[in-house]
Amino acid sequence: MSVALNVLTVVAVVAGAFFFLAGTVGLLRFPDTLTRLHALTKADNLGLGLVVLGLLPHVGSVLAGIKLVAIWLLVLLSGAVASQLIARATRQRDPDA
Amino acid sequence: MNEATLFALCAVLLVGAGLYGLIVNPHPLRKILAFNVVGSGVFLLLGAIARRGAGAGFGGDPVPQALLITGIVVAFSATALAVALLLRLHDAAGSVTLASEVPPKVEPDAGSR
Amino acid sequence: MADFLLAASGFVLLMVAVGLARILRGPGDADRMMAAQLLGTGGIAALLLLGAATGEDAVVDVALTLALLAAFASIAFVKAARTASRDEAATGNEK
Amino acid sequence: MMEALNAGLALLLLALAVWTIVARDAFAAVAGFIAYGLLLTLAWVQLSGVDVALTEAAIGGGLTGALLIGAVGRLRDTEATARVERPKALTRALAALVAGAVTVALALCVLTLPDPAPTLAPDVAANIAATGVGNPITAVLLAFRAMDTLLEAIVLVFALIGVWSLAPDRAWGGRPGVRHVADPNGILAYIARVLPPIGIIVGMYIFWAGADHPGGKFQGATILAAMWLLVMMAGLTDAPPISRAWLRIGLVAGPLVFIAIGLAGAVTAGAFLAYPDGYAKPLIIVIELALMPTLALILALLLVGAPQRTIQR
Repeated sequence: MSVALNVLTVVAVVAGAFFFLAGTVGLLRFPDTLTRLHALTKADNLGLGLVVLGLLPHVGSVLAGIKLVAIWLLVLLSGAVASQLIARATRQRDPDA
Repeated sequence: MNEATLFALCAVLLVGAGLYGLIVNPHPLRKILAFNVVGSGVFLLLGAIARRGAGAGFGGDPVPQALLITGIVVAFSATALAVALLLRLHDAAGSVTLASEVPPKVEPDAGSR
Repeated sequence: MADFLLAASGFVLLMVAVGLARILRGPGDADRMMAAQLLGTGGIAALLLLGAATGEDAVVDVALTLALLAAFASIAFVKAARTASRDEAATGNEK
Repeated sequence: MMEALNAGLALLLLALAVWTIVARDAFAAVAGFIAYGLLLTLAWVQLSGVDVALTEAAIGGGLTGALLIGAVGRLRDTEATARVERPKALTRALAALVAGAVTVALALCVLTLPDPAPTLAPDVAANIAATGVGNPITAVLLAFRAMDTLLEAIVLVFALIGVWSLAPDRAWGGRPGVRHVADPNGILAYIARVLPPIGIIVGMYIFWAGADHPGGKFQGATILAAMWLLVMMAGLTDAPPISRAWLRIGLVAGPLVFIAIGLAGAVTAGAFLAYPDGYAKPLIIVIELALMPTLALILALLLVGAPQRTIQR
């Protein structure tokens, strides 16, 4: 059982790290602000989500597990709002972007 | 090198970098920012010293760590006061220069952005 | 397992650092606003991995605080960028 | 592995500090500073200071960042003028020399620190049982060094009085800061309605956990302050006029309760701020409960700034 959970952790954390890598590559390679924003938000929401999933088998208590999931949901919510606001600010400044 | 020494040396360099910025940057807001870098360097140094004092089952000496919490909150209040002074100066004088002679006003777009 | 989690933490931190180097350069404020967002998420991930590796449970509370305050900082950023661009428009200096 | 991670963290901290100082644009510098504050949180975890990490996460990155970025927004037109004032190469070289000398002197001090390091940890461990709390930091803040915490709360009140005293005569007694306007059905108003209930729960949890685990009133109060500021930024509410009686009572209530308990200790336990045997924990909880709203009010209003809107009399 614990071996299976360890495998889950390794797979999920590696997948999460891959999404952080993908996000960074997107930030470096994409040509303008809106596409870079796209790369950033996709990467960090999925990346953090997979890292949280991977860490869930290792928490000591139910409360700690709830907190982990709550952190991910909070980041999803605030990430969605912040990227909306950033994208809107970009458009207002430069409507052709 | 253990982590206490590593972060203590990092803190020392932060103090140096902040001090340079404090002297060289002419804009008062940038001076406040540089001062905060110096402050965080001092905090980190104290944190490293607290780490060296680990013992009796604690990962660090709790007395300097408690001082640090007090220090961070007081540093915030000092920063808030400095920013309020600066904004008031801007409202009253229209510029924020610290020079004894007021330089000619430059249009914001003169520099490339 | 601890070493694996530490390595993952270091990797995420490295990715964040490279991303930061890109967006802090700009050119616009919008790119720089992403800095708080990126480091918020990446920092939380690195912190959680670090906490799991060292067995320090309270790190989860730090990450929770970070999640709330990073959201607050991001929103303050957008508000400030808007104030600045409105002032520029008012003085006719909008680029 | 741990060494490599720590070394990378230290390098990243240094790089961001240098960026904060040399960046051409103030907006970029503050963006770097917020990232720097978040990274510092990781450094505190590595130095076994989880309580400090919590404080840094709340105040260092969040509140200080919002304070500075607000100022950048309002001072944008002054940056070009300041760039002309940039000191000459000789001044810069001298500044680098001074900063370098301070750095070398400090580094020498660090490398010659006494070994074994002096520590008060055993004394804290020996006396913590008498306070009834499990978190050594809380024991230091509210029992062993309670005087520091009392004076800190008073410093915060004075700082707020200092900020308010910058109000022009025409605005004295009015609402501080600028009125934020935002679309009441927009996304900003949405997050300002959804996030604060969660934030209040988290803030109270961090406060309550502080008795036995990392946490406490400063960190909890900072989260509450940030949530209140968020609602203000979304234009859903406005800062209260500084002449309100409830506000002024709230600002001094925490320190006054603290002083009253301290004076009671002088009578019953023989010293100012001493707690009678067996009453330490309940008294600490009363002090923390009284201080937390005061701290939340002060931290939020420090960020809002001085009154500046002319009031119609």
